Amino acid sequence: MSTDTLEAPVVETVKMNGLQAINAALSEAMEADPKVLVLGEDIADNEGGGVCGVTRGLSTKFGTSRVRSTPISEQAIMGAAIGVAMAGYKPVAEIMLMNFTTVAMDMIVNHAAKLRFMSGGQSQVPLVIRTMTGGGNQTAGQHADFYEAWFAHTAGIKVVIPWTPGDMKGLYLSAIQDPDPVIIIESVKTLFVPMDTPVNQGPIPLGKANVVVPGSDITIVSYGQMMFTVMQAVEELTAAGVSVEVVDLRTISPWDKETVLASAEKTGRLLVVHEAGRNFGPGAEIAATAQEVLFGKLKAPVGRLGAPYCAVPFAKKLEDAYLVQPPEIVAEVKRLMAI
Amino acid sequence: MSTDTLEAPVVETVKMNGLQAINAALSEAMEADPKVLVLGEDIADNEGGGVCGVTRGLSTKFGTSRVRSTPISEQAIMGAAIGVAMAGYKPVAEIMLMNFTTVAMDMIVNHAAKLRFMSGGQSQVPLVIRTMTGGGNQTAGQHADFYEAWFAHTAGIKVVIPWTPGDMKGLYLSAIQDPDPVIIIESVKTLFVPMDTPVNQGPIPLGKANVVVPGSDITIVSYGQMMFTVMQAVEELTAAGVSVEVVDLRTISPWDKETVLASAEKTGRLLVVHEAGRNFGPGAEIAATAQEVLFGKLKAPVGRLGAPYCAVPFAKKLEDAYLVQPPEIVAEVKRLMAI
Amino acid sequence: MSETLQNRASPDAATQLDIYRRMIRIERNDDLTRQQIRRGRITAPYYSARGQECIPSAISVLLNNDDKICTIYRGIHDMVAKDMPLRPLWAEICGRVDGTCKGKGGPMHLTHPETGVMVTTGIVGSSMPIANGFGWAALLDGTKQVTVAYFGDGASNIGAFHEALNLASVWKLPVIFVCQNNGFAEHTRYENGTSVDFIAKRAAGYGMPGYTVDGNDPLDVYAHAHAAIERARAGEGPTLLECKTFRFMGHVFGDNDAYMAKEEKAAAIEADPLPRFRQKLIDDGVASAEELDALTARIEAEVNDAIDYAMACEFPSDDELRRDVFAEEIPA
Amino acid sequence: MSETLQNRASPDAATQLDIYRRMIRIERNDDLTRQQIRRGRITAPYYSARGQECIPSAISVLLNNDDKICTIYRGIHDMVAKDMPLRPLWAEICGRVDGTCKGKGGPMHLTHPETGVMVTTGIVGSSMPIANGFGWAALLDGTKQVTVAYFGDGASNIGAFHEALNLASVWKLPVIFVCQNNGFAEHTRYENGTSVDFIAKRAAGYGMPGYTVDGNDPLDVYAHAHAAIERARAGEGPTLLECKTFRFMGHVFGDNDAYMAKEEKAAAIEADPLPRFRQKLIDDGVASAEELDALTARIEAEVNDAIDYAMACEFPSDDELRRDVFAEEIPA
Ligand SMILES: Cc1ncc(C[n+]2csc(CCOP(=O)(O)OP(=O)(O)O)c2C)c(N)n1
Ligand SMILES: Cc1ncc(C[n+]2csc(CCOP(=O)(O)OP(=O)(O)O)c2C)c(N)n1
Ligand SMILES: [Mg+2]
Ligand SMILES: [Mg+2]
Repeated sequence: MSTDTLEAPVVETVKMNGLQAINAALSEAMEADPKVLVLGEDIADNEGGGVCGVTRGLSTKFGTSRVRSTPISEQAIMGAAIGVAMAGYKPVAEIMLMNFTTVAMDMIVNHAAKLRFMSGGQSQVPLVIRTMTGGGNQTAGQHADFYEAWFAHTAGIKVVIPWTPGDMKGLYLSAIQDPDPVIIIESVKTLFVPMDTPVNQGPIPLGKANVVVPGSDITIVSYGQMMFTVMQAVEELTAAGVSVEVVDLRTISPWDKETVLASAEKTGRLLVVHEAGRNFGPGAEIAATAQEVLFGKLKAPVGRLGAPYCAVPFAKKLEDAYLVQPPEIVAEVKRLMAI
Repeated sequence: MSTDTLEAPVVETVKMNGLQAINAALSEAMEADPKVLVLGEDIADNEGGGVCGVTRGLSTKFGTSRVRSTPISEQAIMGAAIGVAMAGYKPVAEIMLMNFTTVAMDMIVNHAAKLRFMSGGQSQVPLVIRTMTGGGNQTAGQHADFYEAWFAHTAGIKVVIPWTPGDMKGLYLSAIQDPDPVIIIESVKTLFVPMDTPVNQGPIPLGKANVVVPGSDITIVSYGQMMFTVMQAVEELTAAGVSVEVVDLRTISPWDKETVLASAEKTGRLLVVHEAGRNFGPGAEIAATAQEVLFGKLKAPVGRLGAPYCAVPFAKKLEDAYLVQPPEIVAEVKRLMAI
Repeated sequence: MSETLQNRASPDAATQLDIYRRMIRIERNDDLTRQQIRRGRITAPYYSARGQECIPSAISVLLNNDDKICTIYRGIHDMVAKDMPLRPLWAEICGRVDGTCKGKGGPMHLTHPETGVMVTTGIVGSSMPIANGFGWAALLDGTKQVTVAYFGDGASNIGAFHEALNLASVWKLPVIFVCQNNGFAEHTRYENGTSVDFIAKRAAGYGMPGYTVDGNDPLDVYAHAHAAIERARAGEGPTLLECKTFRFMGHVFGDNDAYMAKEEKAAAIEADPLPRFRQKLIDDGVASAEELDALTARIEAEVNDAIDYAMACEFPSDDELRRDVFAEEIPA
Repeated sequence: MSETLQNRASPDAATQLDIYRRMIRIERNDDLTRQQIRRGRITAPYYSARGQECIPSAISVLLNNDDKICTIYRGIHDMVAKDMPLRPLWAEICGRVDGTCKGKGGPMHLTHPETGVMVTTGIVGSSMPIANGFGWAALLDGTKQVTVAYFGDGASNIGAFHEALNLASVWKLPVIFVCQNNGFAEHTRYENGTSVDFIAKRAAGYGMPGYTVDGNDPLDVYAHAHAAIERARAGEGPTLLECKTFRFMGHVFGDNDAYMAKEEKAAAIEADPLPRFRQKLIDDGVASAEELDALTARIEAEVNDAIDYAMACEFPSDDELRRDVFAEEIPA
């Protein structure tokens, strides 16, 4: 799967997984810009270069004053990142897992996202928050939630959820140079799945979705590791003669209305699929916007698939039932197409 | 305005403000059930009975072992409330302002909301979280946010935002006896505005919206202090000959789909108005649900009015521009009605 | 070392044997858990506490069944020491509906109120604020129940620790805060994350007693736990116990320990508290080698029975996703 | 009282006069602010620091313009002591576009990087973790800049305090943590929320020096601030200063003080540090009564000029809601 938009020329690719892609992005960014810093729990090489090895080698290469392991103190991590960012640096602060952002919400929401506005533009917080999440590994109720909807609802912080390693690299390169706070939510699966990735992938602009598969019957919008599930469903649908246009949203806030709505208007049908809970989830904003802008132009209501209203369960069988699976997507598409 | 559903008989009322109503609810609940507890910063009478006086008199009446002032430690407040609730008590824990829930999100989201599910039903957390918020007093960026969308998106916790003092009392009485966590978000304005309130207002079930004004041209759904604004707009619209049906949602999660959708189907038009941010806000879920269930049955797209994408500003002039005002509602209604 | 304990209680022979029984129960259960994982019969993240057996064992002999514990992802040893039954424990680890949490919580969220296992959290530090709530309930109920909050050395650097200890002290709650200081927080050495040489010293900042304890010496843990529990039951408030120990198996199953010095680990394993205590019991004539071997065999049989039981249990039905979200089942 | 400072630096005559100038500037500004509120010319929550003037004044004379402070809602005295210009300060309090934050932040979020006023937070405790970031930047930049984090006694019980002090110590950051202990957290007395008799004692739990200081004695504050700032500039790390003081006007403007004993308040006002220090300067021959009166008059004129300036400024245009959310303006 190429990560370029359809118009772009096909480029030479290499197999790379998310870990390698993010590591390359951080390394290139630190190489090119001495203001770039990395901090978080266990991220320096003395501490193993990160729990998954994403930051491996960085502290050895750039020194532990720029690549700092921290105590288990997420408020202190975010606070230090906010202050150092206001002082002119570009920190990439890791909150190991998305569920742990809950202990740093004050720093992220009341401060990082608001200081520019509350100071009338005097303060700048060019901060990147790295965090990871996703089901599929039986980590249960406190280690796998997708809470991007919280941050998308919070003014002043951008929300990015890359799917492919190439997008991870490209979006990190852009986020690090972005003058405002960006939270990048890494999908556990993507970190370990090698995929074709453009050689020397450069920055990919934030806020731009990617039409991964062109189609004419229905548009499916998704992002993050849920894209793997969507692609499986699309194979089956294609075989069944349904022409699906797949849009990888990539940035959740601000999201690419133009691309999504243009595609939905073209196909006349829209289905949003995400791992986050369906209730009050990201799909609601997309559906609400589509029904407004495309009122009377859609052949079916906008469909939404997301997690049921419960915590992430432990048992594999329950976790599989909790996560949206290809058959559900296939069934929903057929329902929307009345076939 | 009576807080009863239309069917209910008209009842005798007294003038009462939110402070008095909540105080009465807490007092009656503690009187009737020795398991009911209250804790929070400054809530006991030695500390003035709460910053606004909501809990005034309770510690004197029920003792400081059941009505405890706490240090400024929201994680400790929520933790103590969760533990004591699991031990069979019914704590009402105050987080002074909604923006301060950000320092207790782990306790609320990872624990209070999930412990029943993660324990397979062995643990119960019959907890009520009291918090207050709302614009209009120039408290600026860190003291006036409505974040109900975060909690509505979180499985395992109910979200209530009463408008009238009568509803405050009735919903508190139900929430305190509810076997699960409930967060009640009090609107600053309502606390101080005396309104006609049923004498001995009893419990009002959670999850039931209230049709405050019947109408036939369009349905406006709102809740909390934004209802004051909506009612002003409705006066103007009524004068202009538009028949508006006004639904006070009261419970945001789980929300009363039946009442809202029945009303929207009847009028053919739906507008959701809230003080929370419009992007990825509560209105998105309602609009997304309506366009799905009522596909093809609506005369206009579902409209949404909410705060713009920025922090709450300080200057009165900006705060007024930030908050949805009656003229905006009137204009949006006319747009949806194409008049 | 902060304070030194004055009058030290010491366990009688029977109690020492009971401590050993719990230690062996933990060790056998841990060993067989790792064996099952290696054999691919369990798929779940596993945080072994091998090496830390002494701490909850010497504490649990001082706890009644209705005393409570709040523990963490690395807490199965705390539960086993509290005599949580192994069948529902294993059924849970195996994601079966007969598990204590119906397979919904798994090893990181094991719960068993009947034996006082109230909360198991996967969030660093979060066992402490919740433990206070049980302490408050004991005061309201007028019982002499105590609650033990277990946590790690790394957890002593997070905000929840601070808020919980301060509140417990101001409210004089019957809570014992037990830090199992194994020298590492994931891959971070104690001194790289913690600004004080002994966590117990922080107790002074909360006006409560704090002791640094040899977490590998059952008698030292017993003496300090005895004092802390007595204090709590007497209504005098909380105590902070820092029990120094070591985890032999790294942070999580599969951890390659690259971040620790080989010698350090070797030395710790060399000083394994289990065989040492076993030898002491034999030397002191508390029990014979044969008796202890028989005990071990009995316990191993109990664990194997639990494993067989668990593997034979059903998986939960998908309807469970709609149950226990709220007291009232969510309609399909 | 925790530690006692060894060699105490004392301010020369000129420095004492400068401390007094800042105290008067705070007092005059506070008095006229409350006057404007009473007259209904300002509508905003106001947290007076009347009575706490000594603390930031004696500290600020030791700070360079490029040294930084992170403060709280009750922090205008800290800014005025740091010599933040009064015109933009007043324009902000009045919600005008010429305010330092264009009227968007208001009194609780005043910011003025040119004079080192980096962050003003309305969240209890949150000034501390952010201050660490400026400390880290100073280390990276290789400057000798220090950052002062101001906070209250109640804030010493929230998680952010703990995490920030621990990190600052482990990283040896040039940050001075200054607790302005006025004995109350909103309506809660110190001892009802805080488990230790002296907050400075908590410093030992972070391996940093901690001192309890007479916050109403400019010379005592100066001596301790001098030691802390020297230590920070020398790269030796952070210090915790607990400055004991009292707030004469209650928590927020309009507070009726029902929760405090009348005598207690009367006694505190009786011991008002301002007239005491004025008398000392006269007695020591540092300045004559006439000179000090002239100084007060000059400062009062400066404040009045700022008020007139502010009242004449424009209100921000509604387009400001789309500006400063991100660097790039949000399209209408
Ligand atoms: C708030 C939070 N931050 C980070 C993590 C990830 N994490 C899990 S265990 C762990 C190390 C904890 O170390 P310690 O407290 O010493 O306990 P130990 O694992 O050594 O028993 C970390 C950082 C978490 N679970 N919660
Ligand atoms: C996290 C948080 N909780 C509660 C509040 C409400 N609040 C504002 S000021 C205050 C008291 C703070 O007392 P202290 O730290 O002593 O500072 P002081 O006001 O006395 O200067 C409280 C509880 C808040 N702003 N933030
Ligand atoms: Mg550890
Ligand atoms: Mg105070």
